[in-house]
Amino acid sequence: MALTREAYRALEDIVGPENISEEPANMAGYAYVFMVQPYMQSPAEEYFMPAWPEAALLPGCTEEVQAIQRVCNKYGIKSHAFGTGWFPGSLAGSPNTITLDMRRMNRIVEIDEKNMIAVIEPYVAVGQLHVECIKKGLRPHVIGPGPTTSSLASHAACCGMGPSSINTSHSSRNILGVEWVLSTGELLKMGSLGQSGEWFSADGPGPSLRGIMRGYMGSFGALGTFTRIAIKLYPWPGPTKHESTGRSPCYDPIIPERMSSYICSWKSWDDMHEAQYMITEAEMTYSGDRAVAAWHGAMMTESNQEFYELWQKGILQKNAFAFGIILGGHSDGEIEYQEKCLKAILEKTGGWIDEELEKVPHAVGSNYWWHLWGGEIIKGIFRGTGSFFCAATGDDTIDNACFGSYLGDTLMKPYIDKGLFLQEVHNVWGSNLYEQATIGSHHEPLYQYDPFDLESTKAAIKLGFDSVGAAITEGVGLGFFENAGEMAHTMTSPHAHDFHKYMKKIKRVFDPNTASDPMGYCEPE
Amino acid sequence: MSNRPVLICGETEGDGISSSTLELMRAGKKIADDLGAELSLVIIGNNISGIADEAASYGANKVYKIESPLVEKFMADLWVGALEKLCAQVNPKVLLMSHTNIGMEVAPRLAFRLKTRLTTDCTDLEADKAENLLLCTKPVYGGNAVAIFKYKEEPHFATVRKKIMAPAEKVSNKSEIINVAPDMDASAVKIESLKIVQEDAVSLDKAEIIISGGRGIGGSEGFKELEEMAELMRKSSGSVVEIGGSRPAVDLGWLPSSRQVGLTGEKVSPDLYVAIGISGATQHLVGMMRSKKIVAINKDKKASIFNIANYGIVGDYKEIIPAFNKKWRELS
Amino acid sequence: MAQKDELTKIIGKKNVLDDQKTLDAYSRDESFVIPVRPSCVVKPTKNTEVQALIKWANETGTPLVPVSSGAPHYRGDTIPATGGAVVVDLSKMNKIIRVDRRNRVAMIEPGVTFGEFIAALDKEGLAAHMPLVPRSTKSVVGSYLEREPITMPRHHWDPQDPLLCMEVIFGDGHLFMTGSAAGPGTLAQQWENKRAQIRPMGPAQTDFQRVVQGSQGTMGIVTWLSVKCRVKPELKKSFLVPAKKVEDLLGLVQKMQKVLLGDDCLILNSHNLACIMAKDSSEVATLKDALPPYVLFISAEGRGVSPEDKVAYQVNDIKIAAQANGLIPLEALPCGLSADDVAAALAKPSDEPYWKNKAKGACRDIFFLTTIDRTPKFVKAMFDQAESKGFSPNDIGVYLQPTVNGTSCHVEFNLNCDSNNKAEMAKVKGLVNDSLVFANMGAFFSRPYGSWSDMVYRRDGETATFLKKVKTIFDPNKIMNPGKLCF
Amino acid sequence: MKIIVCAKQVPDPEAPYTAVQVNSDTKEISTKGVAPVINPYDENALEAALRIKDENGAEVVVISVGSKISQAVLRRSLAVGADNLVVVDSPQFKSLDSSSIAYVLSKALEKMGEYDLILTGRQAGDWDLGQTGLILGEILGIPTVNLVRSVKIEDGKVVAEKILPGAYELVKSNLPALLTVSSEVGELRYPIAKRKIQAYKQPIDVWSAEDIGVDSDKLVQIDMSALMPPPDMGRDCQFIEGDSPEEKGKNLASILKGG
Amino acid sequence: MALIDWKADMVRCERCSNCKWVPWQKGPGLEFAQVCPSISKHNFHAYSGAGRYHSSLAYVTDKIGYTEGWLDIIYHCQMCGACDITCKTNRDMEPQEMLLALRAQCVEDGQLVPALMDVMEGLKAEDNMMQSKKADRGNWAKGLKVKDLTKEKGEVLYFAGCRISFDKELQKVARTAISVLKKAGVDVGIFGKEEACCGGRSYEMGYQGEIESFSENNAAMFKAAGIKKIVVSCSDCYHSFKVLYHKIGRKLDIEVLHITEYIAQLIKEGKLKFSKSVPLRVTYHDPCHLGRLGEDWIPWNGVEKKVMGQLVLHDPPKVFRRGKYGIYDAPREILRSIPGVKLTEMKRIEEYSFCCGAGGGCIDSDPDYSLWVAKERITEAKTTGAEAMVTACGWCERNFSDAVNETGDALKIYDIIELVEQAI
Repeated sequence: MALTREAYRALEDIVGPENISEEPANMAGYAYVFMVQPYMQSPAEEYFMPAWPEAALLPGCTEEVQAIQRVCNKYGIKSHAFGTGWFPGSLAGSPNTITLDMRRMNRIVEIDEKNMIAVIEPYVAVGQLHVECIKKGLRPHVIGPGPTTSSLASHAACCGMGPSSINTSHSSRNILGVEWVLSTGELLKMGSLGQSGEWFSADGPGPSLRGIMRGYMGSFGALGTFTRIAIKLYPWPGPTKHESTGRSPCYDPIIPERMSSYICSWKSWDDMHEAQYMITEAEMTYSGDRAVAAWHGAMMTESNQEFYELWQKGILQKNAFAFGIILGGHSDGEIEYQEKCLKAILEKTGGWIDEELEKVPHAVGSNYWWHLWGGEIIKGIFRGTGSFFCAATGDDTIDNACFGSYLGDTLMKPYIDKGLFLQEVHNVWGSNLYEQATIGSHHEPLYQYDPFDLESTKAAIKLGFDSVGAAITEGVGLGFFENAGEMAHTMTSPHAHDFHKYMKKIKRVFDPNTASDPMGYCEPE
Repeated sequence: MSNRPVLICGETEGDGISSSTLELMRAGKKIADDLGAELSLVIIGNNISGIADEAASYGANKVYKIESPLVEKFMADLWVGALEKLCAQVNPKVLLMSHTNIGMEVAPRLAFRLKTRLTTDCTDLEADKAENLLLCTKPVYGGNAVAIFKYKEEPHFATVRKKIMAPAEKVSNKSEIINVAPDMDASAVKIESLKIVQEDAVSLDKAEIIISGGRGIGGSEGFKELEEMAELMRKSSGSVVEIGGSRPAVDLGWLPSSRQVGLTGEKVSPDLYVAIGISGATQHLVGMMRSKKIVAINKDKKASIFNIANYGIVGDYKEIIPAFNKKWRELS
Repeated sequence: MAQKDELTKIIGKKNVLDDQKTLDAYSRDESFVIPVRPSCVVKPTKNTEVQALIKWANETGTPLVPVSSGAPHYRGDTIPATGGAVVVDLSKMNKIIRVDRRNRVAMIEPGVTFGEFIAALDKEGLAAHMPLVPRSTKSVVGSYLEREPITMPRHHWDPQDPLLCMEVIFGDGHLFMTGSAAGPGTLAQQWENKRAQIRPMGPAQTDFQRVVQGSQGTMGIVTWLSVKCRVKPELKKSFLVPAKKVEDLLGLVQKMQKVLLGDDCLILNSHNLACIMAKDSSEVATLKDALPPYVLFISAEGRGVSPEDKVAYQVNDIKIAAQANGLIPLEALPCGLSADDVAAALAKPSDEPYWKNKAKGACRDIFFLTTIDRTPKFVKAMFDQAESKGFSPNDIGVYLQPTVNGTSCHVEFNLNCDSNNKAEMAKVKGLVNDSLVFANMGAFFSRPYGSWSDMVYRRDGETATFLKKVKTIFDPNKIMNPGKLCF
Repeated sequence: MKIIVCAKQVPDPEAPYTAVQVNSDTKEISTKGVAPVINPYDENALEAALRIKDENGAEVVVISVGSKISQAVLRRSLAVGADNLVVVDSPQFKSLDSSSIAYVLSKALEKMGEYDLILTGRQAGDWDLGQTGLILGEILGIPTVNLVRSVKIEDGKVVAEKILPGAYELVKSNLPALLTVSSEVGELRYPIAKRKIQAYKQPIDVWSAEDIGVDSDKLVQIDMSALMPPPDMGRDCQFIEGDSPEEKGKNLASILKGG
Repeated sequence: MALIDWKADMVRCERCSNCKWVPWQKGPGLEFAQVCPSISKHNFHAYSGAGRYHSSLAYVTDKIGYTEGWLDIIYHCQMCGACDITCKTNRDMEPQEMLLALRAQCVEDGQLVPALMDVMEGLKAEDNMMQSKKADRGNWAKGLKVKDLTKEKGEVLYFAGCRISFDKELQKVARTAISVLKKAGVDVGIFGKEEACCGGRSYEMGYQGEIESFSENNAAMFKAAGIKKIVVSCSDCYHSFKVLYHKIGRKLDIEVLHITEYIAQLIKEGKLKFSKSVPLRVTYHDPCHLGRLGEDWIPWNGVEKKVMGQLVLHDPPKVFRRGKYGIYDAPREILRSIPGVKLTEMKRIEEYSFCCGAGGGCIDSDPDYSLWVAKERITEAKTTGAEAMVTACGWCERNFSDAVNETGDALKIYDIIELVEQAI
């Protein structure tokens, strides 16, 4: 169902003819995203989102977004805004929806060095923000998918764990100020912003609307559009510029003074997790994150072929239970403390730093980039087979992550044995030890499948579905994919105090005309 | 033996049967034998008894003769009508014509009327004995590919390229000659023939040496240079030397169309073919690639004519040909 | 009385009180809110009773006012705003359900006080994240639900810290668990699977606990919280950094937050520090005179595999940072007050009398959020205000607490007063109610008690509108503490 | 005077031979990286029509039948002077055989109404069958002349030079009539720049199979039992060397004379 | 390979968007961080490498057909290779090849752009991309005493290319090149009016068939003249001779040198010495075809295979061209060796350089867009504080000069050879 001409003209008047399109070839770009089949539980040969947007708009400012939203309410259209569109939930998925590509809103409004706050618009990429922040000795939280993703999107509306979560938490916890165009077109400036135009806090007055805005996962455009947010920044121990040597495809970082990059290994999940307890208690790393052998190997090599050759040497398998660590001290004393702790912890837990692995070209460097801002991840998780999905993710204690890791291995194994995924058991990513693991540890048993191979994709779809069931029956907890979208909620909500019923109420109350795409969130009550 | 014959629609040439018809008769005989069918021939014209008699010596079972003063000259409308009626009468299994101007005009119209499918300009015919069908081989895409068509519709109908097959030879058994009532109506003629103008009675296919010019010659003036060369060669070798040309040379009016070599002109295979200023579009190559020796002279090194030439000279023919002629004279 | 009978059925006779004395006690507090007597006070002992109570309240349209801490109350949030309300006093729900050393988390009921909590944690080798010297009757759950700041900004990642998960019975009567506690599985099953209810986010795409926190009991009643604890340090080095002006200290504070140095980090003026450290009012006066006008208290704790090294490098770095700002961290002030003594005082609830009441018997607070760099202008404004209203600057305590890793700062002025001095109380009331002055300067009254709620919701009508919508979701019949905030 | 020119889109017959790829498995021919063109013989027909237009004034309408017809290619006909373009495009029209194309054309002509003269190329550069025009003439039942090299309108009649071997026949016919045009007519004129721009903007008629009431049961595709690349006639060309063109010419004479 | 043969890549593109950005390891901040001219201007996702993958997937799976908008997306691309390189820092995919196949498919399907049809008509008739007369091609060399290699033999050919031959303002580049080479004692010759297009631009416009005949012609002409070394000033020609001819199976057995490579070599050998100072702050623009697209073609003919379950490998192993070996150092070495010249780099350089805007036919099909891109680059150049931007390709120089003329910027645009001559 195409937009009525009247509605189209109304939208066109807002953004100008060059910033609106309903060209099918253009819409294809807004209907495609990786892992769509397992995420949407759609057929293996269906590469696109079930519903294509009716039009795409490129708003240039908050007022335009508000005006668009009012048009949506008037004409019974849904909108769905996204930042960089990396995740399936970020794309429009319901019929009669227009997509708002926030690309033209790409300003860093402010980096407040003294108060460690950055105010950003939707299309500021994490990598850009990182570069601008380190000029001031600070860094933003970075989610796993890395530098190309929108910082605003992951903080405000998507999901948000990353390699440095140990010190930069979960994206939902870094929000200080929010400018929110609600589905109705009304503008909500949360917290201190609404009171005095300052960006330092979004909680209150009274109850915090941050709780409605998002939870563990964001609302994926279902509650309106976030046009500007303020986020917390964190310490950066390095220099004011990222430097690297070499030419594509692998750029080796010049690892700054008082920073170091290690891949530490243990002989089992249990030993590794024991070490994680010690690492977090000692508060001694700049970043720390589980290093899945297969994709860490991919990150340090220039091609699949090179990776395969490395794999055949057996070095990676020898380090199957590995945890990548970046140390970073603001002083000599701090880095010495960190190095000493690491050594002691390895000793106590029977861990090691594999010399042979460190000698692999780019090994230390790729680990550094990955931890710095999620760089190299594309090599790691996509180059091998083209896509990935997750089995039974969870977020609670490190011990629970360990429990989940065993479960993940078990769930994936039959498929891996049949050659349907990339061969590697123990590919549980995560151990994003948020806030030194005080608010949990994320784990994602991820499996790499080939979306071009129908059998592989079918397996991915099946395991994706079964994983939600396993999360419930095995009690590993509700993690990532179990937590977003109507379909997952229908399965999980009855086992979690019917949270879905409240979400449906929220959707109805905040978006009375369903003028925002409910696909990634839930249908209204 | 099936009573549905392989029917050949013959053409006359002067007072005799045309050479292309004889070629068809050889091909048709083989098809007829393979399909277990009779071979029949039809001749249309005025005062053609002699020709029919002659035609009866080439191995056909029957020769149909349609005689009428209305077809003194070739009249497409009348031919189509007459053949339609004959086919209704003899119900041929296979119908063959030469890919001549007559065949080109009559066959498609006849095919339409007979509600069958036609393959034109075939270079080979073969019977598919298993399925009792006709396999028609035909160059397509200007000669860039060769296709084999096999249609179920009857009569299996093809026009066949000249000079591809050897002519039939005389046999001792005479064909039965059957007179067919012409049943022609002058009013069926919708096209009034005002006159026929003879232009240039050349038979490129009989030439031993062809000096051909293309767009690169630059104008009709240029062909004089070529004519001088041809004359020299004629004198010194005693061979039949003719001037030919590519389609552009003809289309631009530098040469009469009878001298066109190529897909829509003559297909030739002389002992020596000298292509001057011809880039070598496939449509031209199709007409001369079977020549025994090919010499190409072209300014443009990228011209594809060089790909099929034995000798090539990159350069301006205006400088090359006089020098060639001079040297040739010296050597003669 | 029908109401009492019904309540008795739900809660049991001994936990339903409606004697005048009790009702009077619950009708007023130390704030300036208008006293309203509840119709009844109930003291449930378990969550099922709370749930039944809320269902009953929905059926009967009875307002419920939850209370966790013991008296004295200071904010007016536990005083009914309408007549006929039932106060739900949760002090009898005072179990410490679980202390998990390994995962640094504890699960407690609302009636647990800081004193009880600290003791229980200490046994397991943990320590609580402390607000500034709470009164002994203060409920831990109450403090955390009110978003009272803690003294260690480095561990304060989010305004909701150290609150993690909760069990809440929403105003609609639905029992709910937030964060990773939500499920699947009962708590026992979760513990079995090594879960400890430490992930605050969710479930799914909503952070329900954020809506409950700061709601002053208007969304539902919390029946337990899981809370972040820290490992009890094996050693701790504390310092007092004296300064004449607040401004002088801010460079060091910001530097420490920016590079994650130290644990405790707060600024007190001489008055407040004296109140905390002195035994009684007379000692307050002498101590105060001996103290520098402002003191920054900082500490570095050692824990983990190499506690000594951790403390050592931090002390060194703090000293360098202090020096760069022209400051000297002292183990003891010239007057003899040692940093360790202060550390000890901050690690426990207040001795009696409550330090805020120590100087003059009573105290009223003005507090709000801003950023560290903006604090001096507010301090100046407070004293200017006091001067203009004729309130003695000598009676003003100043407490500056960086929060959320230093991205914001809690500014608190403690107006020490004598409740019997009507003229003085009128001035205090005037100062508290005139907080618009601060709001106009950018102060963010994120916890709008009493008269402040009108001020903030008038300033930001959109937020009020949407909070009201939220309220309809969780408390459709508006039985939870009606009349508070914008409800 | 309304002249209909039937024009087919074909792969460029003048594509470099190396760009022509014959896929025997799929029985498809592609000209890799070469744009399709209007069948050159149909361009000749268009040129003939335009000359009549120059001489006598006429409305020239170009009609094309096919599947996925490129407007960019066909609009060239407008750029050189045709008045209107009708594109009859349907997936069903993919590789139709001659009689089917003639049938579709006849249906389109029905929709178009009156006409005086139909010109088609003698054959199309893809299949080189040379049937469509003649069959269309049969369907329409109008006078048909094959292989003409000149067309004129005289006193409301068409007079054409029909090509015969070594001769031509001057023929005359009443209108409406159909003539198939041979390349001897001459190449299609070049468009002038101004018209080109207009041509890309001019509205054209695009009709579907339904629009003209085609009975899809009557459509027959070209089918082959085999498709092969042509036999390799490549010869190893010996380039005659020489420091000047004259020398090269002499050397050639020596070689030919010698052997 | 045909478009459909790239379907696996289309499906496996996960939308990471690296194709839009300068490699992150190079630390692009807020400014000049985007590497793709097309998405920079048009903003809709489909105008990026990934977007073209997705729209192509829709096309090959019959979800979309040819529309004006789809063609707009396809033809508003400089084919500059930026997305190819940035994609390939992470992936084993071939965006550039897919884009080429897409264009070729369009051309075969007659989905053409009028302006490019005109250019092609010109190319077919006059053997050049400039819609000019073949007869005028040698005019730039009038009055120069230089060997005509169509008449005599020689080892070093200077190949001017269409742009430099016909663009009157750029003819100086060729004349200067000849003069510099002669000063260095190089016995250089030219083809003059007999020179024909290299065929490379038409290849990138989608008319991949044309290069067949041009490559055949050029190879034969090179051979006939006995050439051992071709020197070009035009980066497009460089890319054609070195890369494309090899790719289409007509690898030249002749050394192909860009003039910058040759000059750098002559400097090293001491055959070229700079005696004059050229006091100028410059920045250097890497032409796409000399830089990232200029590395050797690596032939591969094989199939995809899977190991370790689903790991995508190739049999035989495929070596991807990732822009590592383009010509980046030679021009910089030259600039550094010219006394007085001070080189400051822009943010987007070498394999992640930003296109000048002229490529892929855009200069003909949408000159405004082409200029917009050039202006973006000029803005970037100005931030370095340079007085002049030096480049090494006629197409870049043309587009930059036009942009500077339009904006009135004081920034000077030079071909590197001009500075070389000033310094001798």
